[in-house]
Amino acid sequence: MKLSDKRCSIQDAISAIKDNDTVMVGGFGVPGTPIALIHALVAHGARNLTLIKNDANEPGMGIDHLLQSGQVARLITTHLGLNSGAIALMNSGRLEVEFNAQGILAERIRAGGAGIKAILSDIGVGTELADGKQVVELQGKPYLVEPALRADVALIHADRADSFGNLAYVATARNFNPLMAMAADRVIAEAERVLPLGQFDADEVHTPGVFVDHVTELGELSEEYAVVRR
Amino acid sequence: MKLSDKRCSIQDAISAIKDNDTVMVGGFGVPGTPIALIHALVAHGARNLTLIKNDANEPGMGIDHLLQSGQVARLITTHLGLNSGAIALMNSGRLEVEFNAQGILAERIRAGGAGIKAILSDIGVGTELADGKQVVELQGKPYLVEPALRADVALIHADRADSFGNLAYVATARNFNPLMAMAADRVIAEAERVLPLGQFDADEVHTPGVFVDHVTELGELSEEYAVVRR
Amino acid sequence: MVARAAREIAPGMVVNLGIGLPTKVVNHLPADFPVCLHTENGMTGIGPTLPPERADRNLIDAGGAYVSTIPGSAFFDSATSFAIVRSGRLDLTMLGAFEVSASGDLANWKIPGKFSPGVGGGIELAQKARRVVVLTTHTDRAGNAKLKQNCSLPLTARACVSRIFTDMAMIDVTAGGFVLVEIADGVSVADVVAATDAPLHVPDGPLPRF
Amino acid sequence: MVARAAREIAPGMVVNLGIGLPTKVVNHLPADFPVCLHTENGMTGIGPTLPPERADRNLIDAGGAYVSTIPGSAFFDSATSFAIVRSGRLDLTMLGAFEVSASGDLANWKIPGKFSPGVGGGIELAQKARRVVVLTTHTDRAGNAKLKQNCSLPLTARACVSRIFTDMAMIDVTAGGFVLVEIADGVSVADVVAATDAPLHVPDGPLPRF
Repeated sequence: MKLSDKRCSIQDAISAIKDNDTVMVGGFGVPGTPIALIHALVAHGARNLTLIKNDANEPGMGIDHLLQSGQVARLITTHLGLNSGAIALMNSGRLEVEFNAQGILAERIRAGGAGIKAILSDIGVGTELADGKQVVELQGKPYLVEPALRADVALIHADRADSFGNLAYVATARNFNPLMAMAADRVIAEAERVLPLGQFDADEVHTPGVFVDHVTELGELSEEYAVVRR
Repeated sequence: MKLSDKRCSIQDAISAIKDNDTVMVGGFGVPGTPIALIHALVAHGARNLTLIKNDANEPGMGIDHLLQSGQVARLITTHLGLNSGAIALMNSGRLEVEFNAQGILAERIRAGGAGIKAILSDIGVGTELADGKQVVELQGKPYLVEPALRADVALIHADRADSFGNLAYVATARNFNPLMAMAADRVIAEAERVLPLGQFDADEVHTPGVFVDHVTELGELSEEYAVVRR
Repeated sequence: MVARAAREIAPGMVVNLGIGLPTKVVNHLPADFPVCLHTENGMTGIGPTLPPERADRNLIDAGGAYVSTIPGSAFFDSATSFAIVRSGRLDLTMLGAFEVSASGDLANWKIPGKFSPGVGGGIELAQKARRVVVLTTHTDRAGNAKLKQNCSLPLTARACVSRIFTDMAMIDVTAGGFVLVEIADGVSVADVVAATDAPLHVPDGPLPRF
Repeated sequence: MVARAAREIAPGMVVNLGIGLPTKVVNHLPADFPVCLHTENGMTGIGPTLPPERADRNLIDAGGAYVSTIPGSAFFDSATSFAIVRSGRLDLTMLGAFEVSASGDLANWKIPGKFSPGVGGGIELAQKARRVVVLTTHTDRAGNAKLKQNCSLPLTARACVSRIFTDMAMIDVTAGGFVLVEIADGVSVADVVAATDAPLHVPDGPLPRF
């Protein structure tokens, strides 16, 4: 038995994205944001996308490129506080935004990746975040139905990968990446290093390669990755 | 800032377990089963326990000691196939057994550790495993409410720990351990090695120490750990 | 039949092989065949089975056999292991059976009053693998048919089985019920029909042998 | 007030410090104080903040500041990060506030028509930390009271706040409403009462100063 080779070019990986797709994008702030994949998606031009991402990055960075290019119709997120441009798009009605509590967004994505239909949670009960949500009573108390989220495509940034798609992340660049890497029909990972098969300790894999469809190796990182030229 | 030291003796760690407690026990077969903690619990003598464990180990091994000592009133599990003694206890009415689908048991424990009330799943719909379970309709289809599981105490086997309780597991000895290590009010980990603080790569921690209350270092492992004397 | 069943596995598939006959399928794959084997207790990329004296005490499959890694193996917890199964990343599972119905219902975990050790991971494999095939003897030890119009035993999952490999035949489960597709050497169509407790559609013309 | 708030942190606690004033609390702890700081973006054991030229580009806190590790730090994903919060492993959080009600309701994420960038991790911290304390100015920039009988802004969580530190006073939220516990140097009880838009219980006798 041997494991298949999922390496491909960034353009080939991105080419399957279609208009109207739902796209998950890893990252919390800059760390873990798949900046090269985002630029390739801007170049590719697919429109009317629904993005799922923790935050909207900052103006001129990360998914802001997709927001400013007008490719995004809807954003499922937790917080836009660092991107005044995203807030302006939302306030002008050009971007539909759905806010989730951050840990609930994480759990909804995880549920999608785990093949669970929904979770029941009391987070937000009694606040406006509960508005419009289905309620289930358990032992006499109300819980909100938080449906699983899945995407057509997930864009993932990893520190290292192997050719089968096993992934590992570093530091706080992990964040939503391992959750999203389980929750999409097509998972595309950019990695700072792609190692030969067998160079990964099986205990240190954060995302098993079975979840990953395409692996692309990054060359030199741009300054948008917060690389400081010293 | 520094992190607290949670090292203690196996007896001190076990001493807080009380009659009628619910106790989660890691392991799938022998790998990951906290055999030294189980023996300490037999010696401690707490009775009328509810155990949560994937399987009942084999006769004369692992939690079979607790079953045979009569300390267990109830077992929440997935499969007893390798322990004829456990099946005999169940069939004679001396042991109440609740069977779960294996991945659903894992998710119920994880939900307990994640502070989620329940998950909604279609696993087992239309079979007798659905009997008696609350059903919620979503988009016209029935889903079973699978309530979170938590325990008073979790007994965990790790390969290595540090003094703060960060844990890592090896190979298939991981199984239910990281899930249970999040899902109990008191988490006790036995580790084959306890490393000085700072010897653990922060990216390679499988269970963050914030979930762990007590860490105890194992001496030489007994043959019950499947140690082959060569 | 095991050799024939091995041809179900296409290059690049992620596959879970159940305990018993299915486990033996791997022996009929070429050494460098591109396949990723999954086991419920938390591993992808299972390598060859090892004798106890060469085994790693922490490395078993869900059936308790000592196994090994291959380049690219990964370990994970039990929740992640079933996330693979339930979220559609498991291309194929091969399972044993007590009974299979003409609509693809599977019963393989409980014989009331006789055998009820628990369901383990079987429900999720049967219900959520993208393709479920069964490997089983055509009849039980008492000679009773295992392929029936309806299952009499408690179900593992409904309408899940696509194909059945037995010592007598390869049979597909279709919207119209059981269809005989291939037949074992030395067995007649009449033998298979007689050993099957449900209508069996037999195509015209000669059937492939295995 | 920040120095006084730092005394809320008992040895061995797991603590999340919100953006703004709460972040500064850490500067008032002794260097070897046993505390585990948690940040929502996936870390326990936060070490000192670093200037950009010494920073690791992959290591920030939830507020975007470059931070560092200490011996025993651990990284994890966002689901695990909030599992810590929701499952009761977070002993204390310190949060900012727009408004706090006399029953401990907290509003700190949205001013309709003016400020609505999203709730982030605030709801879960407010609702699930074992103890929630607020650090805030006593009044807003326009001089309006932030401590009110009822919140007028959309809530973050109900009945969650135990204690409030302001530039004027330390106030507890009790079943009977706000109770003045300590008072800042140079401030009179009458000042605090006047700046609080809800009944304020003032104990007999002299109050501790901070």
